[in-house]
Amino acid sequence: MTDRSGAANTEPLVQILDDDGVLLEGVEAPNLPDADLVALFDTMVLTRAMDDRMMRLQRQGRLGFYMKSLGEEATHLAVYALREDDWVLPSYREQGAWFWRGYKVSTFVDQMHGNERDPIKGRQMPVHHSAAELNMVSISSPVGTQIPQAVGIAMAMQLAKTDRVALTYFGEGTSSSGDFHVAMNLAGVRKAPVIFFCRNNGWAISVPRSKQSAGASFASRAAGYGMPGVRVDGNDLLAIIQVTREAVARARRGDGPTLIEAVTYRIEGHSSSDDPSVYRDAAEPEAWKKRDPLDRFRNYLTQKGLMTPGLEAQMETKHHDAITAAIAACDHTAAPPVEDLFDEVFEQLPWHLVEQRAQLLAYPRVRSPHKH
Amino acid sequence: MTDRSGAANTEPLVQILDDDGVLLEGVEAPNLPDADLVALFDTMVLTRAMDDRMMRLQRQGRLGFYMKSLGEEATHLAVYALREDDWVLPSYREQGAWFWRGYKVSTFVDQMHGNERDPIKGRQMPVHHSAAELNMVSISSPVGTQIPQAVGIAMAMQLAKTDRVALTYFGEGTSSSGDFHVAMNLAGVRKAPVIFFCRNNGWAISVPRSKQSAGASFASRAAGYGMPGVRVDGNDLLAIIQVTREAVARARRGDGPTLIEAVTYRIEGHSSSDDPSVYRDAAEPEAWKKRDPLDRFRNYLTQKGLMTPGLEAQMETKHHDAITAAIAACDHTAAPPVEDLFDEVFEQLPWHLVEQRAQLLAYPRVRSPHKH
Amino acid sequence: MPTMNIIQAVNDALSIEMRREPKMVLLGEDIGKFGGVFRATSGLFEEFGGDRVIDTPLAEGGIIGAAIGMALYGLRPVPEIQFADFIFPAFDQIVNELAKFRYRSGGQYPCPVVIRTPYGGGIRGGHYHSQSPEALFIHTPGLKVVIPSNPYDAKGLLLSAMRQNDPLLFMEPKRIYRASRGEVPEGDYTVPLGKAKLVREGDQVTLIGYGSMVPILEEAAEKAAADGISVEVIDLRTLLPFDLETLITSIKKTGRGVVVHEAPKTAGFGAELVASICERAMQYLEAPIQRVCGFDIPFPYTLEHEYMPNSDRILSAVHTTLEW
Amino acid sequence: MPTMNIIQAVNDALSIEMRREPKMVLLGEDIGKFGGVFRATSGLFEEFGGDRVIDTPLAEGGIIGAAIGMALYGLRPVPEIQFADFIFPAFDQIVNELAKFRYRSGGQYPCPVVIRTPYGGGIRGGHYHSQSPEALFIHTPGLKVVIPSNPYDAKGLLLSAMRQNDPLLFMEPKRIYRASRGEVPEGDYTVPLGKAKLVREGDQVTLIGYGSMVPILEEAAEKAAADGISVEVIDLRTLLPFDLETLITSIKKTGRGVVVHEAPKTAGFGAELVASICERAMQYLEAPIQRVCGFDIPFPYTLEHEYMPNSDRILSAVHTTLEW
Ligand SMILES: Cc1ncc(C[n+]2csc(CCOP(=O)(O)OP(=O)(O)O)c2C)c(N)n1
Ligand SMILES: Cc1ncc(C[n+]2csc(CCOP(=O)(O)OP(=O)(O)O)c2C)c(N)n1
Ligand SMILES: [Mg+2]
Ligand SMILES: [Mg+2]
Repeated sequence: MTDRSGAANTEPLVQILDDDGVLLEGVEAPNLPDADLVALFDTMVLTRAMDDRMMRLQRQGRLGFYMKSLGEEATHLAVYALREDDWVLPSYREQGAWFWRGYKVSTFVDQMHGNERDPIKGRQMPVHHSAAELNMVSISSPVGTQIPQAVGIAMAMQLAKTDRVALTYFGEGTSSSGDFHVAMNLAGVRKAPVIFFCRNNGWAISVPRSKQSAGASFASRAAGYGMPGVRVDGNDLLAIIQVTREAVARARRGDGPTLIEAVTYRIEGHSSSDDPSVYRDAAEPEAWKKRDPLDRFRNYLTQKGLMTPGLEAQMETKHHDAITAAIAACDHTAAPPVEDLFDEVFEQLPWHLVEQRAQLLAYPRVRSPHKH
Repeated sequence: MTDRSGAANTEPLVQILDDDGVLLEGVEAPNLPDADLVALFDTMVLTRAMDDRMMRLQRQGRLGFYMKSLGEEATHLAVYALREDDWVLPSYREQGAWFWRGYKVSTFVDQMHGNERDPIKGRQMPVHHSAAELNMVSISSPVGTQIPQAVGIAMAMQLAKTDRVALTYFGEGTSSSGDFHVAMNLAGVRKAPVIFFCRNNGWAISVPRSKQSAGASFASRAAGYGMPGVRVDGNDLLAIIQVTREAVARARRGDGPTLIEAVTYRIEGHSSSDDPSVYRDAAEPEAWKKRDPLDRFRNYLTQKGLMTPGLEAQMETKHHDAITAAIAACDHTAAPPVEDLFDEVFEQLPWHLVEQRAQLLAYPRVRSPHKH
Repeated sequence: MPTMNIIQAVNDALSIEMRREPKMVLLGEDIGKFGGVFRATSGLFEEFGGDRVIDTPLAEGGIIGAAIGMALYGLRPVPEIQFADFIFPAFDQIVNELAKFRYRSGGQYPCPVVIRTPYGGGIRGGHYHSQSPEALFIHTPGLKVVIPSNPYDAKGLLLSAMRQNDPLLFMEPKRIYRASRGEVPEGDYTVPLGKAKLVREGDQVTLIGYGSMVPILEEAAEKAAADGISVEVIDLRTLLPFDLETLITSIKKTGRGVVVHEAPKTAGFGAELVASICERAMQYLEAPIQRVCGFDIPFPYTLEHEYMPNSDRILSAVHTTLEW
Repeated sequence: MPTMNIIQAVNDALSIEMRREPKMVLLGEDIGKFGGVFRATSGLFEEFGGDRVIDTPLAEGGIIGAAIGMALYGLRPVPEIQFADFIFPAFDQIVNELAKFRYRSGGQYPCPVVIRTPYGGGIRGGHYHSQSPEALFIHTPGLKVVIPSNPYDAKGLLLSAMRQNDPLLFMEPKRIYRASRGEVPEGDYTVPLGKAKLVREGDQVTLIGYGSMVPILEEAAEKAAADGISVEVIDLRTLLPFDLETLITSIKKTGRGVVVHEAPKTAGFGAELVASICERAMQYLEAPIQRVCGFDIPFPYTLEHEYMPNSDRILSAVHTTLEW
């Protein structure tokens, strides 16, 4: 197939569905229960609904910030190939991975608001989730830092003689960071059970893929680290599940890491602060919309008799209702208590934080505590 | 040929001479004037003499530190492929590159002593040369930092529309650093005229090549950055000159960077502070001594009638005499003046350094100024 | 005279210098067509082209490493780090290389790189879009550090910065990037490095700050005036080398001081200011110099207004020093 | 009681804890068969094997990044950075990740990594084998910083460090790695974090320092005694959180202080000590606290003896404060 990432490329791209969601000739679909197929679709519907609603809230000035993932939803569900006891180190654009692993809609919305119920206590910007109970690691803004951390987690799993694996997500822009390299190299040497999942969505804010690297592909980096590199159609959910399953199996067997490059596209702006019309041709996203991962997967499910417009409408209603309720529930929440501002810098408050806390509490509050 | 670097390797290794210095069948030697062939050999003889003498001085407690390059001398002369107006960013183990480009024996020895004549004014440890007049960039100890700097220099050359190139040396251990990656990637994208010269000498202090990277070779990293990667016999001077010439030509043409991996071996300890018997089998260096770059090149020259034992003995005497003289000339040198200690932190002394300088000068000197 | 905000003033300085100095090169993430995430380089790619306004791959170490190489070769690179919070992947290149190049080469290799980076909180940026790491660079011998607080100074200081020959970190107060507006002369002028600015005269307490804290200091001074307290306000502008003379002169007059910065208190630059002043003017001090700083916690999101020094906290420190 | 030097004491602490705590892992460059370039991990690879004593590729960012991951998963990693000068490629992982993990995750992800690294000058190491970057880490909320000055403390503090649950930087004074010898109990004991040590009692001037400066302070105190001056010497041991109480108690007694460190003066940790003491005890001060520090220049090679604070310089500061 032609490579739509814009780069000259001679490496194969793993695909299972064509752009219309029809099984490609001679290709076998990975083995998934029907219920899972529907549930995966459901998660993509939820992801899209959440993105839509959160961006609207942001536009209304009710959220400080948001990042959509329109067109990249299939990549989130690579985590389908994992077990619950495997670990995920996400970047900031894999909402569906959180939902699939059990992160609640209401928790998501609370985190967006940074309110008193936000699991991270309003300490980071929106989209910086953390869920230790789901083995999902706290997101941070500096890109790439999670990649060597994933290797460390995988090395720990190895040392404990478990067959768990760690999967880490990052963008193709992030693969230019030093952290990417040191992580890949260390994982190769230690044969760490880690899956490096590169979402190549063509853009890093305003920097196109062609200015990000002269390599023919990002997957081609893998060879230099002695691990397999796989390019997969990032808008083809089944292909993603298949290659991730293979990588996971390899890691569990003790054969080490894999680099997966999922070729997809960031249809909208980088974040709520971005305006892509300044730097890219509007025709580019239009072309990619024809390869929409939801459309393709919907068509596939429809062919299999697993999806109908009615069923999808029900899903949408269900999710929108849940989101609406979650948003409404944020109307009267308070900000996290100012008393907790100094907690968890350390396990216990050292004297200087005790003192600073007392100082802060002694000042009159500049805003009412429930405004956030 | 079999790869003696210890790694499984399927990539070709460029060679021109066999282990006995005989032209390999079907291979043509690069075109070099006879005088250059002899001069190159002369530089290797000088390098070995200098290493020997400096390490002895160090052992006598007369130098703080030294780093030998025994067995790696051929790699230094990759710079033969450069013009004077090209730039070199060395690491700490390419003595011959300095000599070839005109660095004086006496200056070398002064730098080792950090005395008043040391061009860098006694500010860094031995082997941290700098020679702006030779377009040789100041060496620093943190490994790898010179690699992105080389890309910046190459980008500047490109911008100025010159056909100059920059060549940077680093060890295979250093190729694990983040700086290596960000530099390679940037150079690829900008098609910068830079040659990345990786001396794979099998060891990074005590860490063997097999624990440094799981990649089949270091040259194999190049593909991921969209540039050619070449493996060359690092003990075969002619092969090194040939591949470097090609890389230089490519860069001058505007076709961008090349990664060269020279497969060689660190016969002795990492530095005067090291004791390799703690961590490696003594048989390993023994095996590599059979592929000594000087021996091979001497045999080649001898076959061509360009070298005789007498000629070589003359070279040795000449160099040893020069080194002896340079060492003797250090006997009565002073340390750099304490008055200059605050110079060149900035172009001009700001008030706080004026003040600190005055304070320091007001203290009684703890040592006589000519002790260093 | 046109009215500008700080971003426009920075943009103006950059384009003046790009026209004047053919050796000048800009590089960074998203600085090209996009004109930078804060639009500080807006229009420069169009005017000067992709060879002199370079969008780099996402790697701060590469940006600074390459900028160093360019400077070694004789260019005048002015790299941008998108947020000061993301300067740390380049930290080694900055503190071990950039800061030491001239010195370690015995003067052979000057390295005049001017790094521009927006810093500071108050924009709902949470942990990683709010930090103020100036103290780390002030503590690194070989670097100059400059922080403007208004458009006029931003342009004049940046022009000075780009024309001197030492590595310099130019930190831009992003909280007031757009909010701070003022008259800025067209064309060329410079504001000297190393000189603080007396923003407001007073004789009871000296308030010392820089960058986005300066408007807050002025606000506090107004409030103090309303309480009948006469407060002097000093904007440092250059943090290294800082203008100790102006501080000492003021402290000798007032006998009382409050130092303010957003960065965490402990081992922040405020400590240096206090120590330096005490060293030379302790006998003039009627009370210990107070520090009003960020707390020693990672910069928070929802409660950032609790974290940030504000005029009430400063006022309360003014009272503390007066009542001591 | 056996006599040990600091390296042996560190080695002893590491092996005790490796035996006691199966979750503990060591990682770093050359720490395996070679036992570390200073031999601090000597014998541990042989005893605990390559799964728990891990020689890593040459990449400090990878070492710390992986250590963080291990800690998130529940291990107790104790990475080594070969020289403090080489910690900067890991700076982002340390200040943006390690220091903030517990806080930013709302307490979900504690990150108890203890980073060991030799620091400081006096070993003819020049620019890059001599630096003392403690202030940078003290200024980073979320990190503890500990520096021992003798074998007994080195072992006891390191054992404490490895048993608490916060990220901690354990900086080892390499200048006295072997020179500092003393009796060290066999087996387990701890020295509490956060408590300074009164090394010598006196009532005229308080000398404050840590690490390799402590023997120099003692030397200066001896010289002062010979001049008839009674000097108190305090070894901070923990730099963050530092034991301000002990300092204040001493300053209240002596009324005079000298703070000493190898790191450059400007914005060094000494400034914080001066500022903190002034904040709480200015009324007890008979003279400004003096700072005797490294100069604000990159650490030199040949003239390092001119750079390093020595007992004469300290003595001269003692006289300055007395004669003020
Ligand atoms: C170290 C660092 N540098 C810069 C940034 C600013 N930044 C945030 S996202 C981004 C682009 C990332 O692109 P990519 O990795 O392709 O991920 P995508 O946004 O496309 O999902 C940049 C430059 C950052 N967060 N961290
Ligand atoms: C950033 C950094 N980390 C660690 C060191 C300590 N160190 C000095 S040389 C070296 C090994 C380098 O090996 P390699 O790159 O293979 O070069 P070689 O010594 O073999 O020539 C190490 C770890 C350093 N100088 N810089
Ligand atoms: Mg992207
Ligand atoms: Mg090597």
